[in-house]
Amino acid sequence: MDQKLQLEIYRKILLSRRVEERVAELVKAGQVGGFMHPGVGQEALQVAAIATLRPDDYMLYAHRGVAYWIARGVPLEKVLCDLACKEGGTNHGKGGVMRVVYPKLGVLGESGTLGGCFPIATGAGLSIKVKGEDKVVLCFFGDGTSNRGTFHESVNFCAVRKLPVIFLCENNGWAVSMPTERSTAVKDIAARAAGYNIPGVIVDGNDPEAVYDAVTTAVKRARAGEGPSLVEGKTYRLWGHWIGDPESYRSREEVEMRWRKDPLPRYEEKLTEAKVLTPSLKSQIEEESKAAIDKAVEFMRAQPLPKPESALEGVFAEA
Amino acid sequence: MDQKLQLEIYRKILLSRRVEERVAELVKAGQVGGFMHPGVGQEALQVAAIATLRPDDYMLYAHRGVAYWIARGVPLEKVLCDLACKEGGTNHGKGGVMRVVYPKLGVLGESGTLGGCFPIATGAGLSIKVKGEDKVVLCFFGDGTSNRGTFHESVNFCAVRKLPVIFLCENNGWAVSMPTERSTAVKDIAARAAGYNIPGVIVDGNDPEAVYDAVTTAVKRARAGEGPSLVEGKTYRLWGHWIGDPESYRSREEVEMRWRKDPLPRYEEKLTEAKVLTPSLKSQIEEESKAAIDKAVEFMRAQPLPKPESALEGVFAEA
Amino acid sequence: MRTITYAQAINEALAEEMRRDRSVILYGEDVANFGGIFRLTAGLKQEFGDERVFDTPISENALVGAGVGAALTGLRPVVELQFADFLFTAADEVVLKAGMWRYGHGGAYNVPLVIRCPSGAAGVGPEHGQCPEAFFMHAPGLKIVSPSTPADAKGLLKSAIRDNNPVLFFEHKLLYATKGEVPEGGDYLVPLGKAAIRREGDALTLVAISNMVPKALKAAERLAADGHNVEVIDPRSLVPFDRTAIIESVKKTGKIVVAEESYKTLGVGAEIGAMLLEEALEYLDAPLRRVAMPDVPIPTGANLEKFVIPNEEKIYTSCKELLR
Amino acid sequence: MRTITYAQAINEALAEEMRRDRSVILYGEDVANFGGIFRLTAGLKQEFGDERVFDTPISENALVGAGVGAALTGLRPVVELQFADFLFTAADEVVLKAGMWRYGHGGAYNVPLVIRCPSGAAGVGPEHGQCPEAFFMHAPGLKIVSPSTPADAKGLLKSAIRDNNPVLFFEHKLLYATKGEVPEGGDYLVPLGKAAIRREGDALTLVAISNMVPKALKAAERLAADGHNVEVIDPRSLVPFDRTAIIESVKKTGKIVVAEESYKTLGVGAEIGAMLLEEALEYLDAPLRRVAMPDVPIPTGANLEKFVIPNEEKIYTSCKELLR
Ligand SMILES: Cc1ncc(C[n+]2csc(CCOP(=O)(O)OP(=O)(O)O)c2C)c(N)n1
Ligand SMILES: Cc1ncc(C[n+]2csc(CCOP(=O)(O)OP(=O)(O)O)c2C)c(N)n1
Ligand SMILES: [Mg+2]
Ligand SMILES: [Mg+2]
Repeated sequence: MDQKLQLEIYRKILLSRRVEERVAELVKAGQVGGFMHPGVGQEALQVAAIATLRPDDYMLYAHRGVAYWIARGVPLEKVLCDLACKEGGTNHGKGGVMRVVYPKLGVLGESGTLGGCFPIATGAGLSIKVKGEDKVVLCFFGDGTSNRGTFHESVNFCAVRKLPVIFLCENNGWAVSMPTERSTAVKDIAARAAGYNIPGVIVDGNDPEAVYDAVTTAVKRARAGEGPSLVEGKTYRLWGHWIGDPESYRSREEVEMRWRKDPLPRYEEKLTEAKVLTPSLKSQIEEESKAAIDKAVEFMRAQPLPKPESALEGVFAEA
Repeated sequence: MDQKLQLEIYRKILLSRRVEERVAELVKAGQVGGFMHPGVGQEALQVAAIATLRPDDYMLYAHRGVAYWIARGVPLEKVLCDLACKEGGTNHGKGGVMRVVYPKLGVLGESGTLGGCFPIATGAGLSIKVKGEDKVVLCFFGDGTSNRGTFHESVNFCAVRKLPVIFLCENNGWAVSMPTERSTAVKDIAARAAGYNIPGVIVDGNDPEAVYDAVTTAVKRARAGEGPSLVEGKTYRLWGHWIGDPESYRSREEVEMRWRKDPLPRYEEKLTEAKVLTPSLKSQIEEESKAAIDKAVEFMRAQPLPKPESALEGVFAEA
Repeated sequence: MRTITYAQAINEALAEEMRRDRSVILYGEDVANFGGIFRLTAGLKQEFGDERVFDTPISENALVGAGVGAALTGLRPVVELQFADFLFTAADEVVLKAGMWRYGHGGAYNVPLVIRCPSGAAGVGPEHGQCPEAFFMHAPGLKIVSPSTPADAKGLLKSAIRDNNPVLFFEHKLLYATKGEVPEGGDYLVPLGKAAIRREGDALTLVAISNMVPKALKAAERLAADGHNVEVIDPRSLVPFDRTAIIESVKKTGKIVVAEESYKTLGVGAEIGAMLLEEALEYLDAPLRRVAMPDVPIPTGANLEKFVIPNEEKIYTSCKELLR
Repeated sequence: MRTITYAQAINEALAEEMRRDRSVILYGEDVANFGGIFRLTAGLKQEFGDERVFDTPISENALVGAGVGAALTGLRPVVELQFADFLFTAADEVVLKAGMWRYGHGGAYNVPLVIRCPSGAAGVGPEHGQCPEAFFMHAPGLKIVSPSTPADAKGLLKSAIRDNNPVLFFEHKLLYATKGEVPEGGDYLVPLGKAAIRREGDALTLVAISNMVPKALKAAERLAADGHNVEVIDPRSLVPFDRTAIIESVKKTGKIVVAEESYKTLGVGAEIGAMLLEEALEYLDAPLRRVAMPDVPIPTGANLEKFVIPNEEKIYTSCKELLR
């Protein structure tokens, strides 16, 4: 992978991590009301997968953290405004941070019911095929969500119509308090590809370059009109399901063991060994991130809340 | 397979075939209003699979014909009364022949939406496990129905809880006008078992003894508490989707070719060669069948329609 | 003017809109090769090809949800469900996705989606015969149309396809074969949200929906013979709902009867009753009468179904009670 | 009498019924090991074991449908959905299976199933905050319960579990932490179908549902201070519905206001309005007022949510309009 891309990915992983650390402070300090599911530990998977896309491709993110939007290039201040349900964001307080939307970059939004993403992704794939475009759809989902019926209906639908959709499972081992091995009859979600006669690939989700390669292959296949793929990234949810989760359902040891596989320091080491990252560059990136976050938080603080009456607007479009 | 069972299966296949021929006459002659999806060509699969059950097991049949009930031992005259929506049947005209129900033999009824059977079967399996019984649930479904999301959710649920459910796919090549290869991304429905880490078996659905053996294995596994299985019987829908279907969607040649694999004469030959069936025994069985049907039709004709006001009864049970 | 069936009117509307706008596509179970189990879409695949008219697997959640996804990304999908009852099978996609995607994302996207729903009891039992309009009338973000004539079927479907919002389009199965005058060619549009006064009168306001309209008109003729001149109103679309047409009529008549095939409790008649109690109490001189499906599932047997489904006789009697 | 929270009351009801009857089981997402995301089921797995209390995959159709299948075969399942909104995700199983299985099969089976549904807006947006009671009130075959106090939560849940029919049990999230007196032990049952008069009065009938009850009582106190003695009625169960309690009250007061968190159009207030227009027109001396969620999805932002969700002030003002 070329160094520019390596650094780009590293930057975004780091920025995402720092943003979530700051968000956690803000939420705990009660300075923003927003509710968020942190993605700490999964940023490598999210950032690297999105790095394979073209600006005109579509994506459906999952509910796990901010890296999706940072990776895609949604302005950080907009994300924070959505978190605070203020103006200046992408959805004017209607959907909060769980419904960041950015048509310019094909960020279609989020379904509040898990698994709602699959049929929507299928429909975006359908548009692409009907219009004869060579775009693709990247659809993120969790291991727990792979047990929704919509997964089955949508993957089969995409496979029979050869729609350009990449189903990307973030297998982080848990669905709230439910470990994957108790919720899911099969060890690897990727094994489910066999039920639809499509490629099913397993990749180390904490190795951004491995993720990039696996998703690139799936994207190529989709652009070539050969249909959908299922990619499973093995990763781990290092923080709680939500900010404030007691995490009574899993052991400290398990979590500590997983921190040792934290993709951020891991990629840092790799890039340092490869001489792509130097201590000075690292601290520069840290400072740039901090500056960007400070600026975005300031912007967010300065933004007004949406007008209360606006709650009544936007149900229907002009006929 | 012992001769008694062979003849029992043959008898029921033949009786089912003759019943549907008679029903078709009655419906075409407008003598019964009932609406039915004929099962002609699939009787071997249906009869042989049900022959593996104990009287205290549960079953969920599909919408395809009468053999399920005949095989299970639901009195024929009751089935015909349900067809005619008269009293004397199993559901008093409320559900017609698509909702034959017979608690005594664990015939739980039918869901009008395809795929509704899967969660219900799962729940019956749950009861068995919670009560510590060694019963099983046999759940029939079509190839087209295998694309409902409920299939995925239910098979996974049964697999993680090791519930004693046998999912039996009647792959008859068509879903109304939709050929299996266009509706379903995978050649063999059985391949989907890989997504749930359970056995997936393919069997010639027009060979009753092969079906009997395959389902017996799955039933044994279920009774032993080892969980669900997926069995796929390859068969063919020799008649239309409903009585009166123009069948404009498939070629005469295809259908004629399939008639040559009609399980009824095929099993007849096999049992004749094996000297289990003799010409005289055969004609005796034919006569017995005809007599049974005449008697049942007479009974049905003599039955009254349910009282109109009864339409308002039965929504709720006594609290 | 030429007369065609309600079924032909729907087929024409689909063909005309697909000719007019390449972004209109049509899919569902058995709609392409077979032309639909009710044969409404015959010929469309031949004219518009496999990409724009196609058969789907039996996957109602994917069908409807893909309609939303396609609508977000520049198409105007028309999805056929084989029976209106299957709206429940896909209710998450219908109520939470189609109805709420736009609002929940701050208006960033529109959802120009039409879901065609064959409704109505026709001897096929509880899960293939409902008129579920009222369920979805309670859901924000969904437009709901329920035409009773071939002309409205055509004009409203064309408007629904051009609408930038999700529209549930209910087609009563027993109306498919009915005939009526429908303007040839041109661009015949009927706006959503405008009720039709099917018969003028001042004795009583009789609101009838879908297949209840022809029954109500027959009942109205009998009542006329009895010397009662009732006004028959067909709302045609339930969302948006033409409240004024009904309120104005009641101000004139002082009496209201609602005939529908939905379940009585919280059927469309409930909303009409509440609306009048809010806005026209002083004009009402008789109690509300709701002629609706009793709160029971639809039985399969013909004689049972006949007993529960509203008909001309029940409408006539209910009006008569108020007109004594 | 001791006071406990609404949440504790639900936990007690579950524990008592599971002790009493081995056929009662409980399952849902995160209910066993974690004790439920709202911690309502804490301790139950420890007492009743893995077979009777267990966590499930994220598969709402299977959860609810399996509840029906288990109910057909001798169990009394209590299924927890994490949010009431997910009733739409499983609507086929809820409306068509749970509601119609008994009727469609001629009464051959009963469906003793309870679905626990945490409802109500609480800052979590359009798909996690609805009060969807009215949708399902329109569906035949489902009983619907919506308690507003800890005592009712306990007594009604126990009755629901013993009922031989499917019951949707709505628990307003904002009520979980509220406290109230609940009789200790014994067998405290509250029958379904009996409304509670929370406050007697003759000036106006104020019907309030679920979390609107405490708000209505506060509004009623302010109105009392203004010299208006309003009667506050809590239906507690919507199916069966205590029509008499409301009609009798209106005969006394002549005025009706309904406060609910469901969407206004075809919300519970619509049925109450229509019912009164059918049966009590001559007693009504003022128009109906419906204090309900406007017909928009629930916005996520706190200030937007506050603007649309009915509250004490809105209830007070609506009553006041009628009492001038
Ligand atoms: C249909 C549906 N069921 C349940 C929920 C509640 N819920 C939100 S996140 C979550 C866990 C999801 O697990 P997974 O898919 O593995 O994603 P992760 O949280 O691990 O990233 C649950 C149960 C929901 N939002 N939608
Ligand atoms: C959810 C749902 N979608 C569609 C239908 C309409 N329908 C009834 S039978 C059928 C075909 C089923 O095909 P398959 O599962 O292969 O069974 P077969 O008819 O071939 O025996 C369809 C589409 C239905 N009843 N329920
Ligand atoms: Mg997970
Ligand atoms: Mg088939």
